[in-house]
Amino acid sequence: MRTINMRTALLEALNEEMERDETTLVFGEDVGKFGGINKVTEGLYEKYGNRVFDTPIAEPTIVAAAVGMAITGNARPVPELQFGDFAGIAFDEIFNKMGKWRFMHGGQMEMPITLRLPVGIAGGAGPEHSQSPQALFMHGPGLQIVIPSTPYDAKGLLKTAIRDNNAVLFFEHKLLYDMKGEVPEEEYLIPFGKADIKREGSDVTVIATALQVHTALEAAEELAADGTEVEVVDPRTLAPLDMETILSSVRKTGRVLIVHEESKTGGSGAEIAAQIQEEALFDLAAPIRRIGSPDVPIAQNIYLEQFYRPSKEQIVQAVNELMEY
Amino acid sequence: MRTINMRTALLEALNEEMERDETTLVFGEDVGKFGGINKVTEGLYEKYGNRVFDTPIAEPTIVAAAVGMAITGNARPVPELQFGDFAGIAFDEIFNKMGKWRFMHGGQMEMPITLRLPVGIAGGAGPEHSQSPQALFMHGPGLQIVIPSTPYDAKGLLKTAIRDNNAVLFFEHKLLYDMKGEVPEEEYLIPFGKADIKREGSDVTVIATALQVHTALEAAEELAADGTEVEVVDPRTLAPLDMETILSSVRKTGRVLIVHEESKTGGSGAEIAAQIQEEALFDLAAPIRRIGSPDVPIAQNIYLEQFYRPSKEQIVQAVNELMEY
Amino acid sequence: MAEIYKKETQLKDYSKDVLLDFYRTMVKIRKFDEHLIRLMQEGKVSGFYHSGIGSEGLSAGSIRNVLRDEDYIYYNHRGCNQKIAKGVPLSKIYGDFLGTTEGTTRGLGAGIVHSADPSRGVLGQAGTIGSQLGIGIGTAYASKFKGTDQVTVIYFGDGAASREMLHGSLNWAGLYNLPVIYICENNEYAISCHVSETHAVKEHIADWAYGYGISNCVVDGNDVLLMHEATKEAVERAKRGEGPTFIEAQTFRHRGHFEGDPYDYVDGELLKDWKENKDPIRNFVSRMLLDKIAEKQELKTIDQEVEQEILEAIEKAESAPQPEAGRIYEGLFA
Amino acid sequence: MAEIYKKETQLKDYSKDVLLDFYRTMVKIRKFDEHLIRLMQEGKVSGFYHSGIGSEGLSAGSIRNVLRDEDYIYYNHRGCNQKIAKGVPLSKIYGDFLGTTEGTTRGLGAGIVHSADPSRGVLGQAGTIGSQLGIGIGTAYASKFKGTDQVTVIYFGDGAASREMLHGSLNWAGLYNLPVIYICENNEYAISCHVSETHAVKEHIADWAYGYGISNCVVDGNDVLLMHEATKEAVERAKRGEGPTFIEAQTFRHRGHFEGDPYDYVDGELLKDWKENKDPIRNFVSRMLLDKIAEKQELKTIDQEVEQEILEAIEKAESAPQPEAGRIYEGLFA
Ligand SMILES: Cc1ncc(C[n+]2csc(CCOP(=O)(O)OP(=O)(O)O)c2C)c(N)n1
Ligand SMILES: Cc1ncc(C[n+]2csc(CCOP(=O)(O)OP(=O)(O)O)c2C)c(N)n1
Ligand SMILES: [Mg+2]
Ligand SMILES: [Mg+2]
Repeated sequence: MRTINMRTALLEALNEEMERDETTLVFGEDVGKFGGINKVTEGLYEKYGNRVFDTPIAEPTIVAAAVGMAITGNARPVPELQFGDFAGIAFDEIFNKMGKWRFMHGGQMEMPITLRLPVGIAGGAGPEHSQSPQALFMHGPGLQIVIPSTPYDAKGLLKTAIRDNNAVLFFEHKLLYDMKGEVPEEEYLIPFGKADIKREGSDVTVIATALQVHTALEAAEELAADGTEVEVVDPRTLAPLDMETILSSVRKTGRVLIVHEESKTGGSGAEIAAQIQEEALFDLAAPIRRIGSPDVPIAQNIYLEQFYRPSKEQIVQAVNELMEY
Repeated sequence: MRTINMRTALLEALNEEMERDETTLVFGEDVGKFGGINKVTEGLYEKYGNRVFDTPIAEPTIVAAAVGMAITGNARPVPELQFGDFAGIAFDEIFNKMGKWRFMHGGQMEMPITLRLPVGIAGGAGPEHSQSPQALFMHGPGLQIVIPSTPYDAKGLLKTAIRDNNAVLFFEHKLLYDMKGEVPEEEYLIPFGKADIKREGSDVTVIATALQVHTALEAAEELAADGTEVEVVDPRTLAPLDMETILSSVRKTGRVLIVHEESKTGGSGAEIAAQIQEEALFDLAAPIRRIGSPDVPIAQNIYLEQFYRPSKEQIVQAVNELMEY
Repeated sequence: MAEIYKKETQLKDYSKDVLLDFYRTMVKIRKFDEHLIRLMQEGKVSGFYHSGIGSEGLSAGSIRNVLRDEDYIYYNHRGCNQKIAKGVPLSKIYGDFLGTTEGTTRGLGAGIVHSADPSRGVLGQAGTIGSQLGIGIGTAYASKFKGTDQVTVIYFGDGAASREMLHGSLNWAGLYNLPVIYICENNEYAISCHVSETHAVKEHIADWAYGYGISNCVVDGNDVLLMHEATKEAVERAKRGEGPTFIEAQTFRHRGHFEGDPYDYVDGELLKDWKENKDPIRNFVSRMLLDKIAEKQELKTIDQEVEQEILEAIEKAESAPQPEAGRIYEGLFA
Repeated sequence: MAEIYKKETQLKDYSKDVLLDFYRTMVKIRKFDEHLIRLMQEGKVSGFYHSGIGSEGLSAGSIRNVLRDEDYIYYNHRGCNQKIAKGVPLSKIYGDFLGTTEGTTRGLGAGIVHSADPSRGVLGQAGTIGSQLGIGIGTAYASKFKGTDQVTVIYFGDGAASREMLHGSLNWAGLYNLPVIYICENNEYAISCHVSETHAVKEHIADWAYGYGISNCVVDGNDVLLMHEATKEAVERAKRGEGPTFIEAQTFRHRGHFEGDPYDYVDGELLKDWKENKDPIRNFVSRMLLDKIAEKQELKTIDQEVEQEILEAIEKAESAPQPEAGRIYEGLFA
């Protein structure tokens, strides 16, 4: 199968869905002729003209406008926030409007918005251009949260997101844009709420998202050499969350490590751990462990960055500790 | 001891601290001559003049201005957001500026802000005037989160908050304003990070915040009549979180129920449960249970509201279920 | 900067039907409000209510006989004035307040905000005042993109105008030349604060629109015909593809911000003047009588018809059931 | 609306010291920038850098010889121009880029933003451009409250001006009559977008300030003396208690938005014109030589001194250690 990077995979999804539905609109800061600062929208403006447009630097307005477009039923907005950190600026529009407008008006409108948010620590971008805010939105009813780890998942999930008539937050880890993976030529969609087992194993379940899936896989390789078989589960969507797949893995292994790049306290691992223990307490041979970045703002110093992003070493160590129970 | 309601207790704290430090400034929408829509700032304008002022309806600006005042070292701002729900509008200013400014500038400034946020379901106020957003901020480094349940706690904690040189989010449940409790005449302070055991018991630990402390106490009364002794732990501050007190209660009872008004998924109960199982898994006789409001926006219909706010019946039932293990 | 919208209106330039429609609408708005307050006093409606009494002319004038079903409005949180003028069935609005399944939210309940009627271009409203400033321009953008001649009218108070979003909104509207009309319902107060205590303006709120190159004016919002003319010009401008207009409509609240507000921050004499001399309905009646458009009796008949319509609407809304508890689990996703 | 700030400046009205100080500052800014880019190219500095080359006159003119240590600035994210003009030690700024303990953040690292030097009124900066619009007015409010004559100068780009916060900020500034000066560094582009593609203005960005009753003007930001005069008037106005001023300063980027930006969205001829004919340093040198304020040699000596100063600063910054890993656990709370 051909191999492409995640940027190309996302761009293909955007292209195919813009082709498919003429009401699909792409907009945001520099997404037009510049092709987006991450080049994910490159070439769309040339192809689709006014369906792709640059906006002023005004994140609440971008999201609010998307809401106002979507509820007319005449547009399918796919806005981008230049950095996922800026979700904080447009927080009310995302959390309370995108997520709740339909419900609070009695279900009379649809909310076909896919908001793209590049996230993650990616080389000295500092405390306000490196965050992973996805967990916050698990607390927000009405929002679907997608966080792919491979080009294959990214393409299939983005296509599903754009076609969905409900609000989707689509988080893209910036360090994954250049990462390659197999993606078929033929069209495919990936449903929400289906975790993917990225590696099978019987000893420990490692639940990881985005870039951390790869770190977990690396750790798993190393651990396998020592005889510990790690199962790496990638939820792919945090809402809906595929607890079924997670729980069946947990029931098999009895040992759980959750790894994510967002800071540990209040991260997605908290909710996942709380649910696992609620459903499968007596299957646990050891406490559920979580690795997240430290609960301090992200330093700009690239040397210090390594102490934020969960590392292979941390995972290996945590798994080994779990194996001691 | 004299008995006053929480509104009066808060107002006393504001008065005493404004008296004590002349750089303390109170501002927000209608907090001046109107005394605040909840009347918590009543009389301050008459007493302190320009140290109490009404602002335009512009929540991000209110919080941003507080930050800009605080970091000069010349002011101790105590702004109010008229409804805690509006924390979403000022989210970036709270989460990324109030919380991180000091750290990300190398610790060169202080952030003596106490942001007051009235929260909670309180009689048909609908989906955007009833929320309890406090859990979101547990994921935000640099923010202290206070959530009192009694007039006594409210006063002592607010005084501590105002004197503190770091950012504090002070959540006040609107239904508690009229609730009375004993408050001494003499000055006292309550430190952050000290949970309060509101009722001792040996069978089940119920961890509850704000209004839910009272619901839990009512449930405990009922359960006691049936012979089940519930220990009600009120963390009082979610950040810092007094895990020591929580864990020692859990180790005693082995059964835990967490009750909060914020919606269940991603609520403070997730983090608390995750930490408890991490530290005390083998002390648990039963899975940690959580009761939060349902994961849907809050209906305006007052009849439906009851299905959101955790009830005594739910608590009694959950405790009884826990006792079956 | 912002100019005062001036135009000599003559009743004879309007058909009697149109004039009576304005009258009927204003009466409907007022009576709706009075009955709602009664229902609150009877303990049947909970929550906040922000009475729209005193500003009926603004909504009737800017909606009736100028906006079509397919035109969009984002209503303000004061009264249900714009929704009523736009034709949302009264029983449905009452149903939202009463929390019965007759409401537009099918029992979920709504106060002033969160009622919607997409078939009449009413796409709902936020609980955070002023959020419509952002959402509304998206709606206008969608119309422009689709190539229709629909206009979007965004209502908001003087207080809401101070929200940061106004800037993002005006900038988009001006930049993309959107078919949007801003109607700032300036009743001088945001809860307890007079506009002069919270707004830095050259002279008028409408001045804020000027720097964006957006057409703007200040109009007496209690003069239903003047309001109508100003809006009509704006609607025509939008339909000609000439973009947005910002109208600051001056009015005043007859009642406090919410029911129960002591309303003592407003001078009694001043309030009396607004009630007695600037009441939009009363003044319009005087004019109609003076110009002999209608007899007192004819107007009284309308009053009675409206009263009847409202009582029936309440009856319909009240007799519908409360929803099942499970209602809250419906409709989160499409 | 906004007027173009015009004034005949004469070099002879300034002391030679002052003129050379402007010159030295501009050179320092440019050389700082060039060396930083070199360090990036050498792989010693990571992250983004937004070169401030081409806009030195704006910062030197608006800060040197008019602002005191106790006056506050919120710098913009383009270059380190304002920080340098305000006197933040170069070694400390380099230290932040290099992530060594010499930095103002003691090793935590900072890029353009997050350097701070409270002793010189530099209270830091946000990573979200334009956030200073809100924070800055709080600072100005505190000065006014305390009764000092400190002024706060807020720098921000044309792009940042489109953030919603501008409205909240101008409204507070005008309402509370704050001692604040807005300096909008209008280099016509926000990353790839020309201001005309993203801004709805009557004529100028400064027009946005007009509706608030805030003094405003448009000034050639590449004319260091003109910039100085415009700012001085604003500072005096603020000190007299007459409130805020909005200055739109026109300039242009010599380089792309970030290092590596192809910068192909700007016409080559146009860019050449800015570089060759509107360079703030070059033009100031010509004027000084023409008016015989200084000899070429004298200026060259300054260049060399600055070069030396910068090399020493880099040396100092580079030779300081990287922090310990534990550094990230320090300073979250006071
Ligand atoms: C963002 C936001 N801030 C504050 C409030 C609380 N609030 C509701 S109405 C109101 C006053 C609004 O004044 P104005 O816009 O002038 O409308 P009016 O009530 O006078 O019609 C306030 C502060 C809110 N609902 N939303
Ligand atoms: C709130 C926010 N939105 C977007 C960005 C990303 N960003 C950084 S600089 C920039 C362009 C800024 O343009 P302008 O304000 O004109 O300043 P210039 O770079 O031209 O000096 C953008 C969009 C950001 N940092 N913060
Ligand atoms: Mg008003
Ligand atoms: Mg620019």
